[in-house]
Amino acid sequence: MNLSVEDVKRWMHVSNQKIQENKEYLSELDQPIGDGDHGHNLGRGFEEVVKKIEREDYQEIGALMKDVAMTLISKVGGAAGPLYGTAFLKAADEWKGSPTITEELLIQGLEAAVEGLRTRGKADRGEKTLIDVWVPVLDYIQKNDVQPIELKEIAKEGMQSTNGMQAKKGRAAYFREASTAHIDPGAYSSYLLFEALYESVNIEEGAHD
Amino acid sequence: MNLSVEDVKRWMHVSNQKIQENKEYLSELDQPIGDGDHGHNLGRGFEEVVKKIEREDYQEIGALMKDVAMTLISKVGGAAGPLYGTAFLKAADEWKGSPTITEELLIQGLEAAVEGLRTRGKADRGEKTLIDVWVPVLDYIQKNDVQPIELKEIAKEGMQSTNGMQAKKGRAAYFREASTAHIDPGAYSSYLLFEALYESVNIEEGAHD
Amino acid sequence: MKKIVNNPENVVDEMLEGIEAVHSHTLKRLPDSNVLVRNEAPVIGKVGLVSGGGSGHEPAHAGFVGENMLDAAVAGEVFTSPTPDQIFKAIKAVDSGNGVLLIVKNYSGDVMNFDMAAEMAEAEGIQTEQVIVKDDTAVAEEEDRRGVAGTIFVHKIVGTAVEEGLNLKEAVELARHTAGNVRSMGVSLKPSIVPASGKPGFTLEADEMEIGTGIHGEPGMERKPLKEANCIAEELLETVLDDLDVTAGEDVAVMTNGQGSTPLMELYIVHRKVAQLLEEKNIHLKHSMVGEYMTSLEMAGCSITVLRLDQTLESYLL
Amino acid sequence: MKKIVNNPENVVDEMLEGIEAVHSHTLKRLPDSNVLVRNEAPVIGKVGLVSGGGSGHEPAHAGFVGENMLDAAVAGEVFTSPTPDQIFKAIKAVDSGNGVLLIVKNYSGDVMNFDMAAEMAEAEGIQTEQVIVKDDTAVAEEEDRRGVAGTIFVHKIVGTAVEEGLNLKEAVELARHTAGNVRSMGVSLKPSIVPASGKPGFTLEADEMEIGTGIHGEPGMERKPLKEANCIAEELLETVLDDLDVTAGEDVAVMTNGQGSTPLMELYIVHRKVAQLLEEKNIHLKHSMVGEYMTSLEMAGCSITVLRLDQTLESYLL
Ligand SMILES: Nc1ncnc2c1ncn2[C@@H]1O[C@H](COP(=O)(O)OP(=O)(O)O)[C@@H](O)[C@H]1O
Ligand SMILES: Nc1ncnc2c1ncn2[C@@H]1O[C@H](COP(=O)(O)OP(=O)(O)O)[C@@H](O)[C@H]1O
Ligand SMILES: [Mg+2]
Ligand SMILES: [Mg+2]
Ligand SMILES: [Mg+2]
Ligand SMILES: [Mg+2]
Repeated sequence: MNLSVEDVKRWMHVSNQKIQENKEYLSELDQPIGDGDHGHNLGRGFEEVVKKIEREDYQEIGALMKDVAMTLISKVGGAAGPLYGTAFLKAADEWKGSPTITEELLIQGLEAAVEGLRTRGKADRGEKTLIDVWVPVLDYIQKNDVQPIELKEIAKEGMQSTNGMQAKKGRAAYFREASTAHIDPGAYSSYLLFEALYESVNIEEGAHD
Repeated sequence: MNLSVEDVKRWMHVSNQKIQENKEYLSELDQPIGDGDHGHNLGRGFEEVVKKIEREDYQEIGALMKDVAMTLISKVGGAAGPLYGTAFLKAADEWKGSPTITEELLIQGLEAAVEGLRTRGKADRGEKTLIDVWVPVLDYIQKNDVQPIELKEIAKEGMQSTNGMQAKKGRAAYFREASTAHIDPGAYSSYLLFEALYESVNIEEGAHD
Repeated sequence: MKKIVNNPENVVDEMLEGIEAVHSHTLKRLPDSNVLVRNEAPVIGKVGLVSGGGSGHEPAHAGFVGENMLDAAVAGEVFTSPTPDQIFKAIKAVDSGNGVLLIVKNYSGDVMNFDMAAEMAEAEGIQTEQVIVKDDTAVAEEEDRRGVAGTIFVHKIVGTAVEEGLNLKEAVELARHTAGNVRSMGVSLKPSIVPASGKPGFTLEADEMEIGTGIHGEPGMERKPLKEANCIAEELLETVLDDLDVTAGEDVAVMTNGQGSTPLMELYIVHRKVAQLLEEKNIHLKHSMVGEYMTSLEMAGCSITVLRLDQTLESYLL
Repeated sequence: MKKIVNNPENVVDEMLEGIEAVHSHTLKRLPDSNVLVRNEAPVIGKVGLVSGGGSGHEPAHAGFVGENMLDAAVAGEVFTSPTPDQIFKAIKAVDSGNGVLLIVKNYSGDVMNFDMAAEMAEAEGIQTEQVIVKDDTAVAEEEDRRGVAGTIFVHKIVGTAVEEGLNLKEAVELARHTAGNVRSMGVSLKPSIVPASGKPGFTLEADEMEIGTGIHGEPGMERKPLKEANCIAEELLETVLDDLDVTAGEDVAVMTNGQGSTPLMELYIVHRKVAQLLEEKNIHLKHSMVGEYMTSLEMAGCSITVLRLDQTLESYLL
């Protein structure tokens, strides 16, 4: 699975589409265990992301990803802004100068992203955050020959696993035990991003048939 | 109809009783065309009036009435406090030194009271205030040999006449046309005072039977 | 009724105790009274300044006791004028022999109680004068207009002026001049509840507002669908400017006042539009005040007060 | 939703325009930003002081920009942390080469966004330090405690101190020392509604209150029947004093803060009891603040903040 500049652009477009479609749902997930704005925060951010990357002409992935990251950082705010911003920024560093993301680069990029998430959020697995999606996905690509559909399934399982965890980080932690029986909104939006990745390579592969 | 110190004390007691019994009703009358506090304002005042006059030993009506007036002035507040306070204070002036209120003194006292009300409130008949009770009562005693029951009836008619007038003075005036189809609370409380006067002389007369 | 109170009958007394505890550097409560007096009172050589009214309008009036403002504030029961004996105590406490000016909001109750207090003062040889503030443009008849947020401008301007040495006669003139050049207009979205009664003074549908409500919830001019902030700002401002007959080139001060539960955010959004409209009209906004000055417990809404400035008023205000 | 707004998406922008219009003598808005900066900034030789957070807490934080307070305040969307680029703009605008101290309320979003801004500043060679305020006693775990009204004491004390010449290292120490000695606890009676969503953050029955709610309506410690003011004052105060371990003979400053729609009357009634309780405990109440300092739009309720005073803190506060 190699990703070209075009593939990554498509990934971001599909991500935006999914975030917009699920905007209300993401905010609803954030209502009982947060402040009900996660979908709107990300919606605002990804709308700007696609505007931004459409205006520019990219020769390599690093510059593209950096624009994505900086846009999210300046438009999302709250907790999700710096988290997704940091993840994409760290990946962008790894992908600087590369016109293609090879599987090796994908691993390096995701490692850096997860490392960034951990440092920024100081959260670990099992604390009911988006980390519970990113870490299993990273595990999977580190240890396997990546199948996009499997990657998406792993992300989905990670998202579902947050239902049943008591939150330890972010606003949801204030809800203590009451936070347990809910899906974490950040985990859900992360799942959407990986689902978008799967779909955008799949469309691509379909196009080649 | 002559009134002794004891008669006037009884008048104040019966007045207090009536005000307390009608406290909620008076405030309800004040709700749609005022601020819903008339009964509570007067209730607070007359409660203190009876306490005050029970503590003192009066040789003449003037001192008694002055205490009534000063208590109302300092306890009622709002519009009703200075109005009733002024009325009783002016009457007290006329009754100073008299151990009995003769019919002549009653006329003089009421004239002074009404004069006081007019000066204080700058209201005239037909403006939907307590003036619409006091003025017909004064008219009646000026022109007739006073029958307590007639006096009470005149007061009642005056009170009822306010239903249908548009208020021109006090808070009720802000309600403009909407004030018309209501009884004025101040007129109602004034009616109660004259009803109390009738009842207190009647009890007295009954006692003599 | 959802309020943080103890016995509703004691709210005024307990509030005054609280105010005294917090502001003891500035004021004291006269014993057995609802009167808060500036610590330095009576200030020798100075005209005394007394205002007051029903409680529930905080920070008015106790919050305006101090240097360059009032010498004393008299608090009545909630939304009920204070009684003459209380006002008289205030007058006695602030008179240094130079007379006392009473600043009264035009409500029958207030006017009559202050009148009686003035008579009591006269009987004891204290000279008083009164200025009745009638700034509420919502009432058509000028004589019947209520005194609302504009009263604060009178406190401030005359407060500064008497501190600088104006005598009683000059102070009255200045107070009347200020009152004559100030107009207000409010809009309410939600009523307030008097603690003792537990009932709202009026009711509004979820999508209604009332233009011109008084500070105790007296009816206004018109009840209509809630509009957006810019429309509200424009309607209130136009009415006031019109009534005051302010024209291009003139100078004004504007207070955008919250009625009690309106977030500061909304007040600033309203004031933004006020400033824009004035600029368009070439009326010079020399001084802005945004916040809660004259409230009605937890009523939601705001009022706009315009004071037309001349050199005198400006010099005492700024 | 009953609010005086225009398009709910523009509330922050329009509010900032309003604030700038009113307070242009004190501050200016940086172009294309949500940053309000003191007019004199960068003040030569002085450590810069920046705070900020979601909007809807007015007067926090823009209302605290000025001499002896903040050099800049950064406003996020309603109840949403501002973004790093905005915070970074504020840092650049106030740095005079002496470094910048960031005062941050302990919410994940705020902490992370300020962190990123600090990294951006570092990349451009501007020295920054951060103090994270965690004064909300309602949260058990100390590390997770939210930053609430106690933040204002940090603004004030450090603001005065840096004006008097403290360097960045000393300022951080003083800020941490202040934050370490301040604790708050709130109670809410009615929720607030974020303009964009139009929905209340939580709901309460007509006779319920929630002890320990956060300033965005995050859940508190306990939901129970509404009590009278004295009980509420006692419960909040005891919790805070206990947590801070204040003992007889010590000096404190107390802020009784309104959450947005609570009448000043109620705040004074609460503060009265606070003052009485402290006196009974022989804890010296050196300084009282009663009013709206850190609000949550039109939330009803109040919070009590206690700052333990030593000579240093007292000297900068009073
Ligand atoms: N410290 C943290 N580490 C990792 N993820 C976090 C952390 N704090 C919050 N999150 C994630 O952020 C999501 C909430 O994002 P959002 O609602 O946009 O921000 P906010 O909580 O500021 O409103 C949570 O669902 C969670 O997945
Ligand atoms: N100017 C006035 N002249 C005569 N009576 C008046 C005047 N203003 C008010 N009143 C009387 O006072 C009554 C209201 O009294 P009350 O409710 O106790 O005072 P407030 O209006 O201050 O709440 C009215 O019903 C009316 O009869
Ligand atoms: Mg959220
Ligand atoms: Mg009344
Ligand atoms: Mg009344
Ligand atoms: Mg948020």
